[in-house]
Amino acid sequence: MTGHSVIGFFAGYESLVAAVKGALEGRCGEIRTISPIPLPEVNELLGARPSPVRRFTLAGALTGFLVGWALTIGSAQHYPIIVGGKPLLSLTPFGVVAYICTILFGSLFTVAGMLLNARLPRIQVGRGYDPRLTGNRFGLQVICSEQEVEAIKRRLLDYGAEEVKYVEV
Amino acid sequence: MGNSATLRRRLPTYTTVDADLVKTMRPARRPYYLALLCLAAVAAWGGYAWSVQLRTGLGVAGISSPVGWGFYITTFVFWVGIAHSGTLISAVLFLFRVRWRAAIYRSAEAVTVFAVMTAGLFPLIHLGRPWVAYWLMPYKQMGGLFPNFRSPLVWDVFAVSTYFTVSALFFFTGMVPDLAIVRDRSQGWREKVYGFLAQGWQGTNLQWKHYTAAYVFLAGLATPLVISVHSIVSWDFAMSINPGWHTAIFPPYFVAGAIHSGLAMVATIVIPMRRLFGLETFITREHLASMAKFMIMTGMVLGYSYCVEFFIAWYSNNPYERDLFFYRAFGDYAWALWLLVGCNVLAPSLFFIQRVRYSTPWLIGISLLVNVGMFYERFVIIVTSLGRSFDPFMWSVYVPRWPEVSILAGSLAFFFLLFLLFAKVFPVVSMWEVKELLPLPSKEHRA
Amino acid sequence: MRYWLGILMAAAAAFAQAFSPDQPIAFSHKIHAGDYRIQCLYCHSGARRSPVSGIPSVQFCMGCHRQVAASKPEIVKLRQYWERKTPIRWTKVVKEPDFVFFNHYPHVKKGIRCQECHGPVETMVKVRLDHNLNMDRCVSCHRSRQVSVDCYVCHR
Amino acid sequence: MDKNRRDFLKILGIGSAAGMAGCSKSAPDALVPYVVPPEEMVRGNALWFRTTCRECPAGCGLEARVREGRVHKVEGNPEHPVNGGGVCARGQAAVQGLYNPDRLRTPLVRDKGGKLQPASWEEAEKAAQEGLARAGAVTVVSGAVRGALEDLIRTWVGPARHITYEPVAYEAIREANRRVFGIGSLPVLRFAEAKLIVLFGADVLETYISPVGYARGIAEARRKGARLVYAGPRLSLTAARADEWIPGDERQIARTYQPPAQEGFLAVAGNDPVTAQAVNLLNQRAGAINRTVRFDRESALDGATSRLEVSGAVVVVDTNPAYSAPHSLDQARFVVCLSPFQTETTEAAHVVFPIHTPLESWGDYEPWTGIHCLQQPAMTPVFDTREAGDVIIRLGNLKAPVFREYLKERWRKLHPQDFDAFWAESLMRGGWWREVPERKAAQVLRPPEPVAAPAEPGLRLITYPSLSHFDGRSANRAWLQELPDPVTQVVWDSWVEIHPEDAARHGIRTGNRVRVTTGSGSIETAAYVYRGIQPGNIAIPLGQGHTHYGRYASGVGANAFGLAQGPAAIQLLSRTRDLVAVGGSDLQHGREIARATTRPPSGGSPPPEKQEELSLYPPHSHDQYRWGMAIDLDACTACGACIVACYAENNIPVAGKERVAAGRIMSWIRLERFFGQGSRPAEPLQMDWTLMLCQQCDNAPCEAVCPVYAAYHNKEGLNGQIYNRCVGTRYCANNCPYRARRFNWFQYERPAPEDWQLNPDVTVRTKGVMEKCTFCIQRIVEAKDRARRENRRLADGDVTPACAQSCPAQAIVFGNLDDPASRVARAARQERAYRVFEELNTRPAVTYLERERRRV
Repeated sequence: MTGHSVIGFFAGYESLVAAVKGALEGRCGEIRTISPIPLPEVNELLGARPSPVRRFTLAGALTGFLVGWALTIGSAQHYPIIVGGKPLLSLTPFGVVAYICTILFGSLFTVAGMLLNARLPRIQVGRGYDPRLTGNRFGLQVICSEQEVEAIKRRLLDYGAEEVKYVEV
Repeated sequence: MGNSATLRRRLPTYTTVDADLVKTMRPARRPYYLALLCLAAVAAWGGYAWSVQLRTGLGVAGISSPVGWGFYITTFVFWVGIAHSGTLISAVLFLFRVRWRAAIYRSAEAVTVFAVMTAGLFPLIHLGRPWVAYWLMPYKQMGGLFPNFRSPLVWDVFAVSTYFTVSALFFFTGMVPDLAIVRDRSQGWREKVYGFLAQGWQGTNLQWKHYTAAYVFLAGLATPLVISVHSIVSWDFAMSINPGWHTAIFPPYFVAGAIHSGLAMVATIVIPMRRLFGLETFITREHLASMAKFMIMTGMVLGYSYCVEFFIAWYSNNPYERDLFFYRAFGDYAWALWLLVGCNVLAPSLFFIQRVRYSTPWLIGISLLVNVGMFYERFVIIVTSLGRSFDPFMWSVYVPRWPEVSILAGSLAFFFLLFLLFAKVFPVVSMWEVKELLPLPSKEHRA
Repeated sequence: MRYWLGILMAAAAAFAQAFSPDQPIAFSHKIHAGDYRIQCLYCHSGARRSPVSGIPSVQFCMGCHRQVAASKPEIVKLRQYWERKTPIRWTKVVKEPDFVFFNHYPHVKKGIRCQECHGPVETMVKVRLDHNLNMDRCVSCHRSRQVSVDCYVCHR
Repeated sequence: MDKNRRDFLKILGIGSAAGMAGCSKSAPDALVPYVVPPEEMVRGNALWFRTTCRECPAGCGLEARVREGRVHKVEGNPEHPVNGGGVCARGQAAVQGLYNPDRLRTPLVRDKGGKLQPASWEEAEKAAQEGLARAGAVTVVSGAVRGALEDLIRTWVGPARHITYEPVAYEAIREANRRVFGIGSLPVLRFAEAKLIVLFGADVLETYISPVGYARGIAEARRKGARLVYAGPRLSLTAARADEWIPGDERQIARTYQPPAQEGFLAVAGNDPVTAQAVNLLNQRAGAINRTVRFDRESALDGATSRLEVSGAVVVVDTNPAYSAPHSLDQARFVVCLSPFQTETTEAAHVVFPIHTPLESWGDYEPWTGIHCLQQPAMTPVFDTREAGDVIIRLGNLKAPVFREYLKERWRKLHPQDFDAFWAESLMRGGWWREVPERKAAQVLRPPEPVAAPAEPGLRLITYPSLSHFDGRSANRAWLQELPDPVTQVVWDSWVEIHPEDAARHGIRTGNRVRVTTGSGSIETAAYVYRGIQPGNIAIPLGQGHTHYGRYASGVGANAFGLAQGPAAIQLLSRTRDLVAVGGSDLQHGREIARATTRPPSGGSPPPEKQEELSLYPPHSHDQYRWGMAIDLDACTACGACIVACYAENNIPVAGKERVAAGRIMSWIRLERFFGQGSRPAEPLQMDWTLMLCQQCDNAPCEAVCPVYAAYHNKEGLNGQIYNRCVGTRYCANNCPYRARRFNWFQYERPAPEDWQLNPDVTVRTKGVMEKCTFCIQRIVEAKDRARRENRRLADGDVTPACAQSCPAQAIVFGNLDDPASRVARAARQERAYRVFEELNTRPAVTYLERERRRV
């Protein structure tokens, strides 16, 4: 199904924030911002919950930790060889390996988590995307129904969008 | 430490940031390619030296019994050390919200990644049978054998490979939004390539949310590595029983040294770069000065460590230790010891003087000294301890031969080659983070 | 894609192909050990008392073949060797890397059948090696029989 | 039995020389069985043949170990009266003579142009016979060959024209004996029965007459508390071994020495007329004659001379006068030379016949009257060579069967009744020894009191046969060239020892090239500044400086045979330092590696119980065995036999001079020699040493650091090194406090046929892998196999590593430490027992028994 949306381009941050506020009051459908830098405040306005990436990190770290111990202890058990008069299960050195595995898996999972959640990588950028939005403009995209389009355009311009654009989604 | 005022002096705008930095990636001129060529040649010579060594055996090198580790391991530790600054600046300073990092962390991370890559070669080069090096990998081998996880060398394999993976991830992840910028500022095949690298980055609030979260966690995971990797490298020595190696001070001492040398290398690289690319607006003297201050600290830590080593050697009253450290100070390699003390401790303490801190010639000169000093620090540690261990009948002096020297030169060339390529192909300063530091644009600025 | 897969398959096939070289004399273990039920140790008597199983001497072969099947072409070859007093250069099928020191005697003494390592030789017209005798094999067998897997057992 | 051994040459293929490339999978691709298998030989099992060592005139008994028809190791014959089981370094290197890459392969005949050209045996024989006929009466020059060969020679040319030529013939001693006791033969020295042994410049532990036997005797005497004193101008190895070294001119000391009124006195003189006569009188006064010094048996050297002057037709049988007696052959018109190698003499000869080396040939030798040693071939000849005896039979057209039969006939006379049994037994035993009637020395004929030549101004030159090359005949053995001289630690070279004062006067430093000039010539060699030689003396070892003696000897060092002992001058030539000596520091730096005590020997009372030192980890168990070694430094004579034995047993490569200089010598055992001043003031220089080898630590530092378990610990306490697993990080070597590990810096190739010597039971290592002493694991395994066949556990003494086996003084004991009754365990409990670097808690399995310096 194809939906409809309008993107407003803002030069100033204040006007963007104002527009977001307005759009929220106007209770018109889902809205999102596109910006060259992260905008935590806007995210708060949009009332987003904290990113689930941290769970991935935790999972990864735990996995790594277990893998590390399993690898070291398992191998020592599998072919028992005495070296340097040290016990077969010399846990101290094994701990080093476990620790490193923790970090390794943790970071791998983190990146994986980010990519999954941010829907990356994608073949090409979404329709209606505009290069200026990685440069010096802030974008506000409002998803709406066909008949609302014109109204929303007008509203965005009032909030100070230098330009508005209709985009199918 | 750093302060945001620095960036406000000649205020760049979002537009100028993009323009100035994308500018650095314009097709290069002849001198650049000339430099590439020279570096490639030297690196190739190093490769040739290695091939000779592979064919005739390690005997062509100067290492022998009892000094079985010489230039190769020294160089390995040297490069791993260099690597550390990157992670420190990018991860640790990020967590501490140190603002001056934004301008230089990209180059610092590049230094990290390339230094680890270079370092990774040396364990292979110094092996007697590199063609079976894969036996150190943790997998079930013939007869059900695994590598010996009690061996510090296996920890090395884990630590260094992990370090490479993590720093590479961090490096690339940090670059994604910038790649998107580049993509949006270029046409044709370049757009395609950067588009591919940017993975369709768009900068929606959701992407930013997950991205920043991931970035924090990566930084959090990379931070312990700054401490652990070089601690583990130091255990290659500290876990043995040789006098001069078997000491508890090694991990902190090595980490400090690593950061010291790392900062020095970053300075050595960043200063010319900022000149060539005209990045003075982004990488200001303030930034360099703050690095200098950091080097004062690390230098002091090293100085302290040196003193402690000698003190303990005397205080422990352990004859082996005593004889060894006497030898270090007055024996065949005394020159190297005093050289490194001068380069690593005395030279950086000149940074106490503000004029020195703020003059780029002084900065680069001292950084170069520190690089040399740090190499010799590892050299002295390795060679004297092996050449003067327990059995006097097996004391000897080590002198490197041409393959070792060639391969060392080759590794330097290899490293700078990689960095040169990077500087042209990727944005050397993180645009989005610099923008983040700028005041948020408002209508007024538009007029 | 399919192209690469094909190459892979080919390589794998070539690899799996059992090693079975031609010999100077087409000696058939099937006839001797299979049909006539001659004990392995009758000819490879070394296995009973030494590390090496040994290949019977030409004289030993002639012991039977002066009369037996004397007219067969392969036996004629054998006789020629005997008359020329030159040894026969058999091609080695079961190769042992020279850092491995296998000792036949204790294995035979323990009553381990030759076939367990050498395969069903008594059925082979031409000896082939259709399974590899690598360390995994030695270790697993030693493990299953609670024999030492100390490295020095085989490597010196 | 003899017949079949001839067929050994038919062997190739299977398990022949341990395939090269310890870690590559290159196994021989062909299986080549025998055409006719020799009886008594089981492929894969070793055979032993007893024979006699002919590397010097001592005539020690040997056992040759044969695998697949190839000798790869010789050991001492434990039943032999001369050496009783030990062999010296030179004896061990006999196999390197056998497999020497520079052996003559065909006869050579000098052509019109005066060049030696390969020829067929027939041509060569023809040329030789004609030449000899033309040149007149034939003189035969041979080494000490008492036995069948001597008879054969004398039946040809008669006793008068047979010259027994030995460069070191001890004429002075024999002359002194004749003048004092009326017996012109070398004495039989009963060291084992002596309480006080005084040596006047007699290096009885190095090359003197029968060093292996003497070393054994002295060790035995010391175990009974005997004291050893050495008088002489240089701290030779023997002097260093003595409890007391009296520096000075032994000639003066011998004349003034006052023997204590003590039973079991024994004085021994070096080969010097004044000393010899003085010592005889001394022994007479101390009542040693006919007790510790006896004349029951005559020596094979008794007829020998070291001064050679020949003319006319000369046949030189396996000796090298052109090297050791320069110009001795100048008068000869026609020279035929029988020799296994190219030598200076073959270069001077007109016809050259390649003959067997002792390990390939039949023969017998009678070093002392009544001690008949047999030689039998341990393998078929490596090349197309012949028995010296057979060549002589052909040359002289003697009416004799082949030499082997001739030998048998001669032995038939010794023991006619049931000869065949006797012959077989003798072959098994390695010979036949009979008692001889006691022969008392006559009362002293009073000769004029000898006077030593007045001490000349300037330097006095001393030349002495070198420990590893004797009179030069062993110089072409790579092992011996690489064996560091125990005193100077020099390899692959000759040197002149000079006192620091004299050196300073001439501005000489160790390693500098110098010229030494005497009345009879001058040589150039390297200087070795040595505190152990008295001012006013310089000393040069003999045996180096060959010009035509194969790749290992030619052009190495300088030949001191041309120089007359006595007044000499030295002059600095250049400052180059090309003298290669192994070893870092000459001092122990108080680390007590080689310990010596001056405490009087106590009755072996058990030492105070040492309490078990604490450890983080529980000690790990051993099943049945924990292999250990005990090295008695009080018995060890530093002769280096163990080192060479180890080379032979464990396929250790020879590195060569440059590589040794770079610290890459490969020997698994190393003699660590340290100098020290005595505890008392004004005491002369002292030398202590120890054998350093892998200590097989229970808490081995090398193991834990190996990333791939190539170094590991096995259940019998062995510290294993698995070559094919090694990746070559060298971390183990770095972490070994004993520095006992050796790394293969290169791929070492062995020139054919040297590779035939390789021990098939030991992997040959490739470049890039670490190696070290394994306590001869292959022998342990072999012994276990033997025990398993006999369904028993190993008994003490079943396993003997190569080093322990060869030790002339039996200083090395090997066994199971877990068995409190074993010799090694008992040794480890002794009061003198200590372990090196014990404080590192490595728990070594090697125990050293500290050396005693016995005071009066």
